[in-house]
Amino acid sequence: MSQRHPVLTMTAISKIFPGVRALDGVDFRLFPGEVHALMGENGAGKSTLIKVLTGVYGTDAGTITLDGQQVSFAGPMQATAAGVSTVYQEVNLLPNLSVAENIFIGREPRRLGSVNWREMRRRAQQLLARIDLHIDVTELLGSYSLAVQQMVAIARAVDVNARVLILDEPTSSLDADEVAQLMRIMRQLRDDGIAIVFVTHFLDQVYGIADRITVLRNGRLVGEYPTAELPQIALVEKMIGHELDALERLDSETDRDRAAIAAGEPFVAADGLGRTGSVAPFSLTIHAGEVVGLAGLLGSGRTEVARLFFGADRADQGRLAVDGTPATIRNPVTAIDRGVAFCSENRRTEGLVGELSVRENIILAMQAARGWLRPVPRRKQDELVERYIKALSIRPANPDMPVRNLSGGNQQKVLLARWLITEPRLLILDEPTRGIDIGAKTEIQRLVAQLSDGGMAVLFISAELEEVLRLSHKVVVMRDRRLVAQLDNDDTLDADRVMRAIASGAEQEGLEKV
Amino acid sequence: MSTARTRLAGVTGHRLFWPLVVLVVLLAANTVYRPSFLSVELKNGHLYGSLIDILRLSAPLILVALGMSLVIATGGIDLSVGSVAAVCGAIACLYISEQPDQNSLGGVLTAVAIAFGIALLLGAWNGILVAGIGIQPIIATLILMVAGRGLAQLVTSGQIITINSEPYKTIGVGHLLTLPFAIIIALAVTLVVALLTRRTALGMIIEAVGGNAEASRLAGVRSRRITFLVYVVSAACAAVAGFMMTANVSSADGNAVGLWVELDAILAVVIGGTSLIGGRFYLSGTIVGALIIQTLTTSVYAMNIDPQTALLFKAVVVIAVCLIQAPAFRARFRRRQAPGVPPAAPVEKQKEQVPA
Amino acid sequence: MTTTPLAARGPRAWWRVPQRQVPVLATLALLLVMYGIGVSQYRAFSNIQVVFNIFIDNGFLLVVAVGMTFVILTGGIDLSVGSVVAMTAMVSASLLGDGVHPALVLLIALLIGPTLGFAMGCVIHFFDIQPFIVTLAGMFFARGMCTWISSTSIPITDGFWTSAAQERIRIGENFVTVSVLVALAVVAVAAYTLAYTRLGRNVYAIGGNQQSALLMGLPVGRTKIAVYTISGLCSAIGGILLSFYTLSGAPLIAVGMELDTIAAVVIGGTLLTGGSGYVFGTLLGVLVLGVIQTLITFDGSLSSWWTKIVIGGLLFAFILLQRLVGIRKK
Amino acid sequence: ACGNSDTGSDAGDSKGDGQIVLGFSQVGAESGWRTANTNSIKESAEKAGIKLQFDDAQQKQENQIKAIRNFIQQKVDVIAFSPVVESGWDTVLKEAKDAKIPVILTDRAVDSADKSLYKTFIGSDFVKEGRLAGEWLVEQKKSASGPVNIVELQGTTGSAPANDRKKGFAEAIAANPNLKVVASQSGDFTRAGGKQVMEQFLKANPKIDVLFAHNDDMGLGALEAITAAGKVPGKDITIITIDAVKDGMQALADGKFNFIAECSPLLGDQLMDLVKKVKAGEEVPARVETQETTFTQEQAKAALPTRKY
Ligand SMILES: Nc1ncnc2c1ncn2[C@@H]1O[C@H](COP(=O)(O)OP(=O)(O)OP(=O)(O)O)[C@@H](O)[C@H]1O
Ligand SMILES: Nc1ncnc2c1ncn2[C@@H]1O[C@H](COP(=O)(O)OP(=O)(O)OP(=O)(O)O)[C@@H](O)[C@H]1O
Ligand SMILES: [Mg+2]
Ligand SMILES: [Mg+2]
Repeated sequence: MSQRHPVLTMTAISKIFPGVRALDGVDFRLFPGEVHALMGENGAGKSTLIKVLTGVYGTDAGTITLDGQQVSFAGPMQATAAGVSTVYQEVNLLPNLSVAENIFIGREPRRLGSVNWREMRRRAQQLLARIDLHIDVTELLGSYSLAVQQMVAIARAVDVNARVLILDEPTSSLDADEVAQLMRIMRQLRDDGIAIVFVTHFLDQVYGIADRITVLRNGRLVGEYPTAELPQIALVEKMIGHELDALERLDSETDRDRAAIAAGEPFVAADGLGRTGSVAPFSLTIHAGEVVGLAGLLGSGRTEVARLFFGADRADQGRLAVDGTPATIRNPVTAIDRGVAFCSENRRTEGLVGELSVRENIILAMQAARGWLRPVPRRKQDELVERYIKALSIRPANPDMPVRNLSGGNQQKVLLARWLITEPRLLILDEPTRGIDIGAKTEIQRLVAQLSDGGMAVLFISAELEEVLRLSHKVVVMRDRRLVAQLDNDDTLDADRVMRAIASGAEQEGLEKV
Repeated sequence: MSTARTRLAGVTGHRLFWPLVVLVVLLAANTVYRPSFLSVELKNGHLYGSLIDILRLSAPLILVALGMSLVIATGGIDLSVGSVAAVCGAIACLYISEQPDQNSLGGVLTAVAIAFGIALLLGAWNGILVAGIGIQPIIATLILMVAGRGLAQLVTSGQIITINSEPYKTIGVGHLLTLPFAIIIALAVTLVVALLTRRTALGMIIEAVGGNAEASRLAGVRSRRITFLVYVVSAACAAVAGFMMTANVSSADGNAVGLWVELDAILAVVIGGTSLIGGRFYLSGTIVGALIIQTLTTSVYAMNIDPQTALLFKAVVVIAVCLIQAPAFRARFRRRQAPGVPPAAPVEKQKEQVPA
Repeated sequence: MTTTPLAARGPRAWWRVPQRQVPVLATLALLLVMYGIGVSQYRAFSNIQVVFNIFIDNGFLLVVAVGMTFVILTGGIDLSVGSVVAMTAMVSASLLGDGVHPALVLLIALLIGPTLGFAMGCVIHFFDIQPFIVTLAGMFFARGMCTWISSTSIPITDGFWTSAAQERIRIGENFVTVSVLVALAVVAVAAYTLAYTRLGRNVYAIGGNQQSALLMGLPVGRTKIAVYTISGLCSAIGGILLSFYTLSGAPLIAVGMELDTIAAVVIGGTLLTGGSGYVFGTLLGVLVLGVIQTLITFDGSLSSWWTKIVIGGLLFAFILLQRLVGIRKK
Repeated sequence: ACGNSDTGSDAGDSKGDGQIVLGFSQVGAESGWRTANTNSIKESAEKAGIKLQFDDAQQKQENQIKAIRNFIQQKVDVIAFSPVVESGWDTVLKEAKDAKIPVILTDRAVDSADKSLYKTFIGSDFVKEGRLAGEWLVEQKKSASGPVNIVELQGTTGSAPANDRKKGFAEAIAANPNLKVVASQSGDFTRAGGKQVMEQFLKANPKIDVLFAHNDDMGLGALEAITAAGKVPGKDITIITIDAVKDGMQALADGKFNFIAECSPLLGDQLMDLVKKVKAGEEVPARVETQETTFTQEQAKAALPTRKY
């Protein structure tokens, strides 16, 4: 193996942003026919390394060689032309164009110089069928969920004749099925001799597919290891830079008295709540101190349920009671008034205000609730922001940095901090751990457990079934935009049973039917 | 020495640095052309001179641009400000001209109050179209831009209403503490807007709405209400500007008052560093922008530049201001130097490299 | 494995109008309604020639609006169009006045607009300055050039120009002019370019999200520069059509035309934020403005100020209905 | 008028009863003068029993051409218009001629080589106005020994009145080499423009003896600048303007202005006369000038009570 020549080497790469040394003398090698995992905490510099490679950013130092030749791409266009195909973190597609076009734009099939739409549609359909995605490719991409968009982005990258394929957290918004599909495709490409860079925070995915691992920390290279020689624990230690004592399991903490929680009045009770064309009417109660997990495949309508509770969409049927009194939640303002908070899944379009600083983003919801006339005093802002930057280890710990410049995972933490400081009574978390590194993920999980212990009701949506199972007292299963099962999280509940409920509805198992 | 350099870098890096440099250059050019340009003398207890003229004449533009800053911060634009200024000026003058005693303070105050009320209505109209019905701001305000001119002429019946009212005239040409009253009003309004936006959370909330309206809505911000509000504020500012413009010549000309002021205002806002996309806004920048534009206009008259060259001149200055402010432009002309970055922390652990 | 619920949506029924085209169709319907109102109110309105006149009178506006459509689709804006139109007409008139051969004049006139557009595009792209400002400076520049060439209007007496201006292409009883054919050709070419060429698709892509387009490896810079060049070219063509139309060049002609153009594009259903819209919509937008104006002239009883108020009112009614119809369909 | 009797106020319908239909396209409503002009035409048309199809072009030549085309479609009897600019009317005037609709120009001329495209022109002679103003000044200053410094406030750059008045004035004052225009700048025919330009004139030129403004409004604006500079208008600075609108006449009567050359907007009656003649196929003169005069301060005092506009 050592005789083989790397298809790509990056040597002593440095990248400096105003005030941040994002990369500091990083080396990276990539061999043909391997899956190379790039690992590191949020903000370690993974995405930056990738963007430097493909010419989105210029380097401040260092060289890049591709196939033995030194290169310096002026932008993704040149990189793609040279055979480096990339799916960047956060879906970077065009919501205003059709799915088919998103896959083929820039290399549309043409006939006599003009775009051949029919052929494009046909090929798009074929391509998506290969990854088991059966959608109308003429619809606008923007009308599909984030997960679908992510799959489309992958389809686009995979279809070009690339020698290097880079996937920056492609799995963060996918569920188990899609991940399996993706793994299958990656193996196939690897066997065809393509070199794949794979960034993820899911260790099992890394160990399931990667041949080699490079770890970054704080913009520096920690090391490069064959996967087989690096046990999971060691990997995590290298990523976080210290011993792993902080990451003991959470199981014990969620062992709380389910009966006691359910005994009292529910904090919110939905009765036949629904919205035409979005979610079928459902009934659901969430008690104070209870964590309700929402499970389901992508597009099953979990987000829609959350949005109804928060008034982001208005329900057109059914009733909602908060604290035992009927409540009409018309919009987010009334929801927040009643103590509901909603951490949305798409942080870029529905969560953060990129231009504003970390501080402003964190206090935004609190400020909105107080009304503009009563600004949050500066001292209090400092105190709150500092506390949560520390608690969630948001990096860089600079409250005045525009949030747009934060790494993906850190942005997610900012969003979470925004809602935590409002001290809600019901916290709705839609994919809160997406794109978050393992340390922070555990941190968030612990936080959720802690909050619910303190009496907060939590509605927890996550594509990771284990996470849902670990945290929730009750698992609610969605399918085809209707609520199909509510399962108490007792000793008998495991991922298998939930999967079966997701796959086939509640009947077979004789589960509590809704 | 290095601290001196960093301090210098701090100054040149400031947002207002380059606009101010341009302003100074313009004034210097005028002074070279006519050395007495900068001279200010005291005449009848008033300061008198070209600089004072610039201040006085820029007052309406400053006002309009202030309102425009807020609108632009929400990602909108208000083309109707010129028409609103014309309508309000016309209404005020019409009311005063019908008074038996045009010099009565009460009458003038009533006139101003009525016109101001109308301005709020017009602003609310824009606000409803944009925030309520969801029409794109440029078109929504274009409607009032066209129809408002007609309204102003309807009010004046297409004539120029001349008034002879000392109190009203004060708004445009009066003096307070030797300074033009107009500029004092403009400063006062600036102060109020600055306090309202920067001492309360309004500014941040406006920026949040402009930066990402949907995210703000989901954070509990009443985005629509804020959007509505900025159009009302913009119309209110335009109304005061309209009073100044009409008071300046003691007459209301429905056709000429505030003609093209919207372009100048937008220009002022952008020169001041606020992006038309929405988000961050900078009131101080806007004021410097307005001063630059008025200085430009006055220079054209003062240097007796013929109107043909005047526009070319304006084009050059506008592009120059924007270019030297653009980071991308400066980056091209700055020799590469190590940016000020925190020194790298000591390496904690030796790099490990496993042979491939 | 079970199929994902995403497969559930069946093929689209043939009669269902795609979402994206709803605004354009709403505009078309309303335009017809408005025309109907005109016909029922004023008898001479039903002459076919009235419709042709709308095309004749708005040919140059249409061409310029087509160029603007490209720019707005990328999320930009071009305020220089009115001045560039005027400058082109002025240059043509003054060169023709100097006895330069019309073919050469045509060539020069057609080069000036795109050159300025190219320059503006470069400044916008390379220095990352907002299009509004750059094109505003372009507007000042071109207008300044107009008055610099001549402060009064220059008549055109050239044979080619006059015949192009006065040639009537008979269609039955009625006629159109060369300008109409040129304008329609421009519309057709533009529609084709936007729908069937890479350049056109890149225009939509940039309007959707410039950052994404960049990351997807699309030639963002080139496309941006191209749209301003195209807009400059369309303004130049518009300028020539205008010089056919008026057979002169006047320094203050086409003042405020940029606003008419933007209005036409937006009424035609194109989003100012970019990424969504059609040239056909722009055509409808221009016709809407034309019909409004014709209605007002036919009425003939409005005073000057009521004219403005009524234009504003009709514009408002139209946009309001357009939105209501659009929402209803969704 | 065939079976379609419920169609509204279409111009074509009224032809049956022999009423003359006049299509008139006005420049716009950019000044009080223009509005007075419009009102005069509307009133006179009503008085003369002529049906007026009025259109406002909002200062745009394109709009005027459109309006004329629509008049042709409506088959009006006579078309009259005040051209926004001089050039560029041939095509549309040919269409009118082909449709056998006579055209009358008002207020401003066109430069068509083919004079048969329009029947006649009615309006003021701007060059003459400038000349009258200049001649009066020459007369006043004939005893002046030293140089007389004149500043000129021009109208909108390139507009016919501005060009012609400047020309006429320059011709007249050439008679006395002592008279010198030291600064000339456009004030856009507006009061605000006049004031702003005058402010700078005053600062740049220590000694200004005479102000010539191309219209009253700019003169009125300049008045304020002069007063603010601590000078006495009409005494320290001699002010000559053109137009004689009411506010200007008032200033003249008050002694703030010194001389006004009239430019009368009241050509409605004369126009309607012409319309009738043209319609009847009578011969009309190729050029009809509006009745105009000049005013000194005393004449202004006398005329003011009876001024209509
Ligand atoms: N455009 C930018 N301007 C300033 N700082 C930036 C910019 N982009 C990234 N950074 C900073 O560079 C560092 C590395 O960010 P990067 O996005 O590479 O992290 P990452 O390893 O991909 O993290 P994550 O797992 O959260 O995606 C972070 O501290 C981030 O704040
Ligand atoms: N059958 C379908 N065909 C196409 N698109 C669908 C289908 N079902 C759902 N979608 C898309 O998926 C979105 C609904 O998914 P929603 O976000 O509610 O689901 P979710 O369970 O939260 O999924 P995710 O895991 O992506 O968060 C809708 O916006 C819709 O456009
Ligand atoms: Mg990343
Ligand atoms: Mg979801």
